[in-house]
Amino acid sequence: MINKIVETLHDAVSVIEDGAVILISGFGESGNPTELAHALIDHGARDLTLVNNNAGNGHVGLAALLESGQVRKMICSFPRSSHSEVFDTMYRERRIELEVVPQGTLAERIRAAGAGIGGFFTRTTIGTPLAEGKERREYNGQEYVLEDPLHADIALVKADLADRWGNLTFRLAARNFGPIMCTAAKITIVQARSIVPLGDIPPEQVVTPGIFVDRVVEVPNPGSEREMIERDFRYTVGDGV
Amino acid sequence: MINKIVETLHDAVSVIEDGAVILISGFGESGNPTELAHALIDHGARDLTLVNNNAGNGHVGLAALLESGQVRKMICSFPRSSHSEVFDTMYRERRIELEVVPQGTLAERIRAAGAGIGGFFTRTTIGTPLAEGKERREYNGQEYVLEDPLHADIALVKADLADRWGNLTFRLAARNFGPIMCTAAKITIVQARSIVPLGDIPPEQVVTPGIFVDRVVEVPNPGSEREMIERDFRYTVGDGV
Amino acid sequence: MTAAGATTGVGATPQTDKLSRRQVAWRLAQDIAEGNYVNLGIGMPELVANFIPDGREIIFHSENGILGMGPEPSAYEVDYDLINAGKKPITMLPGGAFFHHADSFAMIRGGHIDLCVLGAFQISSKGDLSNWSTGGPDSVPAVGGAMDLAVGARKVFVMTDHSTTKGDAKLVDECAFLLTGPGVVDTIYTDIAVVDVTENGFVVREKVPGLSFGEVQERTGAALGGADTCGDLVVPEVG
Amino acid sequence: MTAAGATTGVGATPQTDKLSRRQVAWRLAQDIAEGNYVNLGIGMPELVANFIPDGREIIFHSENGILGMGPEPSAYEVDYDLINAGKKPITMLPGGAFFHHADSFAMIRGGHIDLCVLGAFQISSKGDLSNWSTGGPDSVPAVGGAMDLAVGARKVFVMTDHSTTKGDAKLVDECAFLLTGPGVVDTIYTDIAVVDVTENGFVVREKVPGLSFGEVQERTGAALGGADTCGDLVVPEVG
Repeated sequence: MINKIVETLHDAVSVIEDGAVILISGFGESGNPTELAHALIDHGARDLTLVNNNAGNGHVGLAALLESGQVRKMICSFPRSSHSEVFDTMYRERRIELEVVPQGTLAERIRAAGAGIGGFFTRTTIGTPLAEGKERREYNGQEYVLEDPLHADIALVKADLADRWGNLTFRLAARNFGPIMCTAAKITIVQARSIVPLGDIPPEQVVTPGIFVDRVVEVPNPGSEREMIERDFRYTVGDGV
Repeated sequence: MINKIVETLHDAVSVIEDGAVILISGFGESGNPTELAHALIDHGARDLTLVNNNAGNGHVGLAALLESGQVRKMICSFPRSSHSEVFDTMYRERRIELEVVPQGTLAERIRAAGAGIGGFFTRTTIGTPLAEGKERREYNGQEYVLEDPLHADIALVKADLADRWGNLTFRLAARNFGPIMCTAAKITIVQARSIVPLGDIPPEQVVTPGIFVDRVVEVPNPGSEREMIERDFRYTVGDGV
Repeated sequence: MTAAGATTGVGATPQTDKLSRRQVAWRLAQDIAEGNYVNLGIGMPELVANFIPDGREIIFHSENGILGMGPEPSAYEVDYDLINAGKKPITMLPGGAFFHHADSFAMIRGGHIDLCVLGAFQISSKGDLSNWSTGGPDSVPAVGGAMDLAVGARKVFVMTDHSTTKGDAKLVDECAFLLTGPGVVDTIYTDIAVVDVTENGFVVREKVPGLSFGEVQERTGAALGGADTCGDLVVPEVG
Repeated sequence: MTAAGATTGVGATPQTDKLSRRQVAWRLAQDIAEGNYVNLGIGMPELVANFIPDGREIIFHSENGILGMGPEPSAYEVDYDLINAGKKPITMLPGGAFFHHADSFAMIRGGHIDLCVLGAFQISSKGDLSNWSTGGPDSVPAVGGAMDLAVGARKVFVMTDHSTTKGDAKLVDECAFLLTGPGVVDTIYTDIAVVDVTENGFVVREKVPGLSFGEVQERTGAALGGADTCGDLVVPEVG
């Protein structure tokens, strides 16, 4: 019997190795796999490259992971926010590398990796410093740059419902990067609010088919990043397990 | 008030001009906008290029459109089928041009057009005659060919539910090419089984957001292609209106 | 071009020589057509949603996978799984839809968004836009979706103060800051003028009645056309 | 390599010198691992779904946007909005999903399909596959999803008669027909043998006991390895 459900957050992240490139779902405070990020702190894998739209908020989840010193490089579109003090400080102190990618190019590079595309041409960044050094080509009188797929070792994704085949749904705008990140990693690890029996998600309403998912762990009451920031949450190693 | 609903099939296809490149949804006998195709016969636009996975079955819909003499060229992945006699005959008599595109490349070229991608690299066709003349590039020791987006003037698509903003759902495997074709045409024309009030389709269950749709016409009881073939259906001009 | 204009411009008739941000938003909103799919940039552009004329149906897009955003939620309705690109809680209108980020930027890059409204550090008379980085040594670069929107949206409106808080012109011949996109801006809505970017450079469509054309030119870092044709930029008090 | 072998091979022990198509399907099905995502090509490969060992859970993919296909429908259940890539009515298992064609081929091209089973006109000892066009002047070229599957699936199994109805070998040194994909085939399941494509060319893993290794070689258009190691291809009677 196919069963992608794992019992604990600790088990879920146990396959992550030092040096891994890790896609982390979420946008702002929605859709972040906070509990998986905390479990990864306990797990302790180092020299990581993280990919997220942002660069973490407060001292929660992704930001806590940065603060733990396990991360070598951040790939994102918008590292600056009202709560991005952890990244800001590390960046200014040159304790972390940064690759800034336009949001749409980031999404498309992830999608291309998942879809087996070798590279694609986009107009985004033409005329800007972010196009420097990139191959160009003209289509219909407009310039495009060539972008590479962004493959990853691991995806950490937060979903709403999941079943034992790994089929997923997402809640409201928490969908954001989740579905494409599931496709682009060698191993996709999902925290779902609720694991439901096979067949409970109607086949026309599956957002991410289980073929893109390897491990699912149930986290029934995921923390609200907003509330955690408000009470100045700090992660203590071992709390996540 | 935004209202993409048009009252008749005749109105729906009235914008189609001679020489148009037209995406037609469907795979085999599922998801074909048969009634829109028939309305296009009445409408009479000529010198058309049609894009579909197949090349029509029996004398129904797409096949009837071919038979009407309005089509100059067919772009498809699999023109041969047990009921493709209309296309077969026209092709052998050199009365129609054919461009054969692998199914996945066809889908991705349509998706690229809708997504504003200038071109993309794929491994599909490497080592085959279909790669001849195409630019190649190596990624990680494997060869890829460059494929162009496939833009269209018109998409004719069959959906299940639709609302006045043009949001769509699709029934079972009749989804196939519909969602991507909606994105890749200047004007997307949809026949839906049922037009529902705005808000009836839950936002998490919308498959094609209305931004990709221009016109919707309700066709409550679309013909079954299978049954029409069995009773040797022939289209008579004027029946579709 | 001098600091004086911007800082001393509030005179006896404050409503006619300088608009509030909300008034700029009101003015811009009048130019959004029925049925348009519109992306409002983070910050000042978000105000535009408040001033769509009654009865005009506009569908708002957010980069994080939303079409059909409605008004701000009541405190009771706030749900942090339902936020916009500015990370603020929103509501959904009937007819809205959620989708993933690749589909969201397919809408943008594929030319399906009719209009986006962006803020700006500078805009050149060729329509070049700088709005993502001042390039300062201590600044954390952050581009977000602005570059995709700048090249992808069918029309780009910029909403900005005409001058910086230091009084420097934001409409210039050449952008000094890093570009977001070249030749992308269609129209600029500022606190003193509506300026179209044309093949011949900036053309003032409307200016506030309290300033002469020369005074508007003085606060602008590039030649302005439209001296003989521009109308009055008159906006009601908006709350 | 001669016609004689294929046409006269049905002798006194028909179960051991030539398998039925259903038996070939049975044999191939034994080699599909639990949990695999599998695409079965149109025609003969579709038979494989009938012979998955009890208790082994396999998820079948169809190019037209389906995961989780179940058994054939009863006459009562037939719905022509629910067909497979071969255009035949199917059913769905609990846990199935529908998606559009670009997502379906993202699964294929992106390496997410563990295995596809394809038919073949010819297979070369380098693993080249020809299965889409004989290149004849009167043939309508039709490729479908075979080229995408050939390069995209992690493993490619071919299911075919060992020889054509005319008795020509289908396993050859060089494909005479147009290629579907170069070097893509992993294993070939025929009515007389299971043949792996290795760096050293064809290696027979199993052959029917009713034929000698030499007889299998005789019906093959390329050198076969495995003479000393190959096992017996024994398959039960399957209905």
